[in-house]
Amino acid sequence: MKVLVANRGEIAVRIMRACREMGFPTVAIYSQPDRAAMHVLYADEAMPVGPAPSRDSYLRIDRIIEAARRTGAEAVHPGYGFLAENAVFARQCAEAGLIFIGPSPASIEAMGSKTESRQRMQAAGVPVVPGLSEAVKSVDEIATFARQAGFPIMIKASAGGGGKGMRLVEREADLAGAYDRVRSEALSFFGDDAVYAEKFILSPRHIEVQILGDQHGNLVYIGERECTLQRRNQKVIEECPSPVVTPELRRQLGETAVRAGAAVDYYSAGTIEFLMDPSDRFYFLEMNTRLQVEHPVTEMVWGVDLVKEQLRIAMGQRLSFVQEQLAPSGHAIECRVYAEDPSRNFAPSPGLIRFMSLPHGPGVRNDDGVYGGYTVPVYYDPMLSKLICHAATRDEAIGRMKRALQEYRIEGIETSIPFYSWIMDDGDFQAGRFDTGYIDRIIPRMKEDPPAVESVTDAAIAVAAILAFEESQRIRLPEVTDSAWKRAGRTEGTGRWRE
Amino acid sequence: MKVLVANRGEIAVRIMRACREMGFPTVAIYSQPDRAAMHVLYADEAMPVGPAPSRDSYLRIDRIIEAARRTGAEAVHPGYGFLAENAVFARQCAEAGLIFIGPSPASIEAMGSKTESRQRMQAAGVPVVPGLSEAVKSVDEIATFARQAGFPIMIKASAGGGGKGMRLVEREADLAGAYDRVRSEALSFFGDDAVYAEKFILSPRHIEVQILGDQHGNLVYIGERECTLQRRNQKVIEECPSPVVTPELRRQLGETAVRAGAAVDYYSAGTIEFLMDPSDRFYFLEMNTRLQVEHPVTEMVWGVDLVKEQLRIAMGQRLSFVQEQLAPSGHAIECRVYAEDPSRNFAPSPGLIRFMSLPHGPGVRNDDGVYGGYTVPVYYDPMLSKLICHAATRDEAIGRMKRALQEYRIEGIETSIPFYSWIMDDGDFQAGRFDTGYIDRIIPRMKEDPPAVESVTDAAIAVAAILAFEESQRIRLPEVTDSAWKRAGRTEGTGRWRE
Amino acid sequence: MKFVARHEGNEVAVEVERHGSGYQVTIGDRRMDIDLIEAGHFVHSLRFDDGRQFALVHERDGDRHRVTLGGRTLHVELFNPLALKRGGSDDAAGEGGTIRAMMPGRVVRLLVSPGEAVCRGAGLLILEAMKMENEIVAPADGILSEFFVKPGDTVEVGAELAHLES
Amino acid sequence: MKFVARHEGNEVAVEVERHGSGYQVTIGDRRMDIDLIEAGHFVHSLRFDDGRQFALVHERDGDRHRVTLGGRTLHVELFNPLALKRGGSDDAAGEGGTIRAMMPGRVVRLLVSPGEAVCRGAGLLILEAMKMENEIVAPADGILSEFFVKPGDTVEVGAELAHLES
Repeated sequence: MKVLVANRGEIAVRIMRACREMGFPTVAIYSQPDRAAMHVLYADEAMPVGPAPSRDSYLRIDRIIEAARRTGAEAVHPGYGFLAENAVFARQCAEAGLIFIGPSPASIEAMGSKTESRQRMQAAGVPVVPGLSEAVKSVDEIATFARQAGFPIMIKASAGGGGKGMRLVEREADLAGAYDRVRSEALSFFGDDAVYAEKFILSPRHIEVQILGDQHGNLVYIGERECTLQRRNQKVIEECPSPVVTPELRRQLGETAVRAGAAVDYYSAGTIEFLMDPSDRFYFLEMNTRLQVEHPVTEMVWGVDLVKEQLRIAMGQRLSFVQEQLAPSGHAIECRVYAEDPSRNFAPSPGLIRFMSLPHGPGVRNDDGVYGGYTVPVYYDPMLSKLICHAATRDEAIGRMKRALQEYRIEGIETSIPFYSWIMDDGDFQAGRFDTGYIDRIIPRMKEDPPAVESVTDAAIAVAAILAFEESQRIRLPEVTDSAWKRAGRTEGTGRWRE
Repeated sequence: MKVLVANRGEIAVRIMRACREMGFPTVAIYSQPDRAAMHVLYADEAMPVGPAPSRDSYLRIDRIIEAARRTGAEAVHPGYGFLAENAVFARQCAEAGLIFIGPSPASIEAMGSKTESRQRMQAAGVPVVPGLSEAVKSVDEIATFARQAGFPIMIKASAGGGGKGMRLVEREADLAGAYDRVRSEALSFFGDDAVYAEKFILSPRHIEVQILGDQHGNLVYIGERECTLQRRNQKVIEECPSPVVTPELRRQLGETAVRAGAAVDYYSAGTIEFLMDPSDRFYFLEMNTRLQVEHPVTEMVWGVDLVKEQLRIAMGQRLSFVQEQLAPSGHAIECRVYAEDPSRNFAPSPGLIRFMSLPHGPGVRNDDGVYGGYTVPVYYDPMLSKLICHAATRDEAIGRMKRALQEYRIEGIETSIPFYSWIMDDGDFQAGRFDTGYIDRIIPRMKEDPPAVESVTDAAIAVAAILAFEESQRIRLPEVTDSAWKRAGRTEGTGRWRE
Repeated sequence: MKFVARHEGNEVAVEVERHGSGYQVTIGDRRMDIDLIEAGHFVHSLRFDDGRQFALVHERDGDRHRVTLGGRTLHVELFNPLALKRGGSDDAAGEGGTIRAMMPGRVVRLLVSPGEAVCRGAGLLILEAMKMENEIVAPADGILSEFFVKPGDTVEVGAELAHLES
Repeated sequence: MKFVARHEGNEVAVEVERHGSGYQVTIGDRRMDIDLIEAGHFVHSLRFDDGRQFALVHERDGDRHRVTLGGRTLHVELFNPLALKRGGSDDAAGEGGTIRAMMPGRVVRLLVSPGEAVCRGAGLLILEAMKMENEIVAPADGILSEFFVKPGDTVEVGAELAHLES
């Protein structure tokens, strides 16, 4: 089965690795600046689909289907992002006679709509964040709800999104004022003053459950992932299992997730995201009807290759195991390596990777998407590669991750690696004490990192002095011309990054 | 605990990785040509111990102990090879106040002597290859033994070794002649005409069992390894578990191995090697009182970090698990990457590694010992690095290994990688049908490898023509000056390699 | 050979001499024997006589050295103490003049009009890179006399964006 | 530009022209459009117009090209068909002359005496490298007139070992 991978970067390479192990030829697609990207070098065939902007290339359904036709591809894997949760794409693949490696278009659609998915989850007995499902006509309706569900609550604009048009209310006295303000914000931002209310989950953790189903009605859960560590809604570190989930809670989460999947006749790999409060009450947040970025932590702990399972399921095969045969072993942590500079407020850092050397040895997995000599383009997501470490216990996995981060070398651009080294050393992280606010709270502390010890400073000064001395003697050492450092030095303090 | 690693190459790096994960500083030792070796770059401290020849550096006990003293190291890990099974070294470390990370000197000595270990194993009820334990006075003694044990038998010089002074006898008629010839060979080679006889195991497999014990009398087995694939007594590919060992046989092998270890009061990691005949009868061959090269396949399947366990045991800690808690998961295969040229009868291929890129992704472990830009020295063992792949089943592990070997790039020197790719494609290997003669039998077949498909040939001709054309236009592409290919081309057919 | 090294605001005298196959380096009043070799295409191994070893990557841009070792990146500036002029000359980042792009990106929008007076830190334009928006701010007080780009333009590293008269 | 390519004993005519941002290459009677780019320090990516893609490493030594792709190594020789002399000139490996070390190693022992007549393939000396012994053999019949090394010597690549008069 020849497989076209409708994606780029590390996930495209990850999928092609699975295909190659199964003996399936692979087809890459690429935008103009991606001609030398790693996923193109990895593929057996490669087809251009347009210029740099995603909307003109990786999101062009017509060109992707044409690329499949020209290369004789029989199946399409969408990866994550881009068209992975686009029901139109899934449907058009099917119409073009291509196997779509993912769930049915109907499952994608059902879970793609916030209101529909919430209703179907409630009908299936899946707990959702308590709230009003429709816009209110007066503040009294909100007051009634708040008394029943308990404060704090969140008043939200029905048409809202992106963090705008919402307000936290901690006590009844503030209710009326907040209601008026959200309504007027909603009107001015979205031209619609409809508002509703939801219970606000304090200090939540973000826990998600991996499910996997075949086209014959079999559906299993494969444990949970701890995805609480996020920066601006972007996950940075994930773990499996969660340090706070007991076997009994895992069973509850898992069975709830399977119920959620069954409610939309789900097959292929999917993820049910839950918010969990400090009392271990959990609420359905959304379902991702695709492979997750953080799927490797599940694979390493549960011994299941999720991408290969997706391929087998898409070919119509039955799951080769049942729930009772699955058991976790050890602990895995993933760090997403971003081309971002932690010392400059995580500013993007694209450019030439002059030198790259990945960590190796026991329990280290690199899902890599770039290479030494590659120029990271400015047009796409800043995630370069993923580093995943597995060991017998969480403590050992943290020790292994620290060791691996220390081995990791990327020169020429800045990355988030120093940020992760700092977190691995943090007592709260080591103790598993964190919620979704953790990353924002630690960033200011991180800047007070202790100065380098004397021998490190001595070594740096000495190498600089020796090489400067040798150059003065021999005039032969090269000048670095376009280093990230040069750029960083030149522009220090002249930009502020935001998403 | 500061740990000096009395070794070089991949195993020194492997041990330092474990130390770093446990927070222990590391000290490397190095011979003159190894100043830029990977194990030196990995260490926190590094001490020179002499010139290139091992006997003047890595085998100099006095200098190693002095290096430990100067750096304040508290423990010494010997790795494998060099001084790993040298009881004198273990004893001198102890006398210098250093923790020796390995078994007691007495255990090393007991298992180091062929005759003593054979006697102690027999006493402990461990099966050994049937044979005469002393030199015979006449051919009649051998005839009596042969009638009892059954033909074929092997007549061996008592003083023999290295494959010399031994002869296979398949029937009684050949006995007298063979006896005379071995005696005269023994006299001329070793100056001693004493001979004895052993049963010859036909089509044997080489199966070894990992054991691990603490200093408090606890001893467990951690499954077997299949080490049948050898070339000139050098293992090339190892697996865990063995494709022919059933759970019941695993238990028998394991319990026998624990009995063998207990007979010499063994602690730390050790390996009991068995020969196994096609009827699954197994015989003690020898014990390796140290970490094995192939320990990673056990680690990946059984979830135990053997090097960390060695460190904990050496510090006096008890094993943190009992036999019943250990269970295998999936299948692992290791390929040893040697600097040898399979197309030139495995001639050594030292020299500059111009470019190196290791395989990554799910289930791939690199225990690496070299890097791009490193010059592989001529003085030491040709093993560069190890590639280990783990997957849910043996078939999947083979598919993964094929994929990883295809990703593996080492340019500048030749390696055994193409040889392993060939084996992974071989039907007999895939079916698990092999014995210790397998590698010698396949080498001639390997040379009849099918020619490259047209598109591969086209690509090679096209890139050569395009780059030659571009060079003629611009005069700017570099000439490769000292490539392995140039050397190979220059010397084709002028050397024969042997060990 | 003598230098003055600056690291994190501290200055220290440094002297380097060849010494056998290695070097003798004096930093302040501490003298150390050092062995430095190339290890592959990008890495050096530096070893002090007492055994301490660092595998490091060194990049140089004039007087400024960037050294990565042990998971950290250090910036060191080295000056010749005999040279009359030293340091400072590159540190003109707080002045006006031509404002350049620090990385490739796409101009999303301009935030001021040509001829407008701006304060140091005021946003001048938005550049988008890697799905994030970057607000380019005025490095000093002044008058934004001209933009060299318009919304939708794609710019490379070092491209001229605007001119600020201070 | 025209070449003759030799691969595994077969010769074929090859022609290369620039074509847009890529090349048009004719191998024998098959014409193909090819796109070739550098991908990092050592790798090229070659792509045929129909999509087939190969990430390959190319090394060149005069007319000889070594190409690694898809886990295989191919050797291609390219000649200019207009040049008078072609091929063969490097293939003098079957002649006498100075015998050189193909790799660094240590001379273990000499197997013949200077002045002795030897046949092609006869062992001349043993060189040890990486714990293995290599018997250096006579490339042709002749008289081993002189050794330039003695047992225990360490030699580098290309070092002169002996002289064979054929």
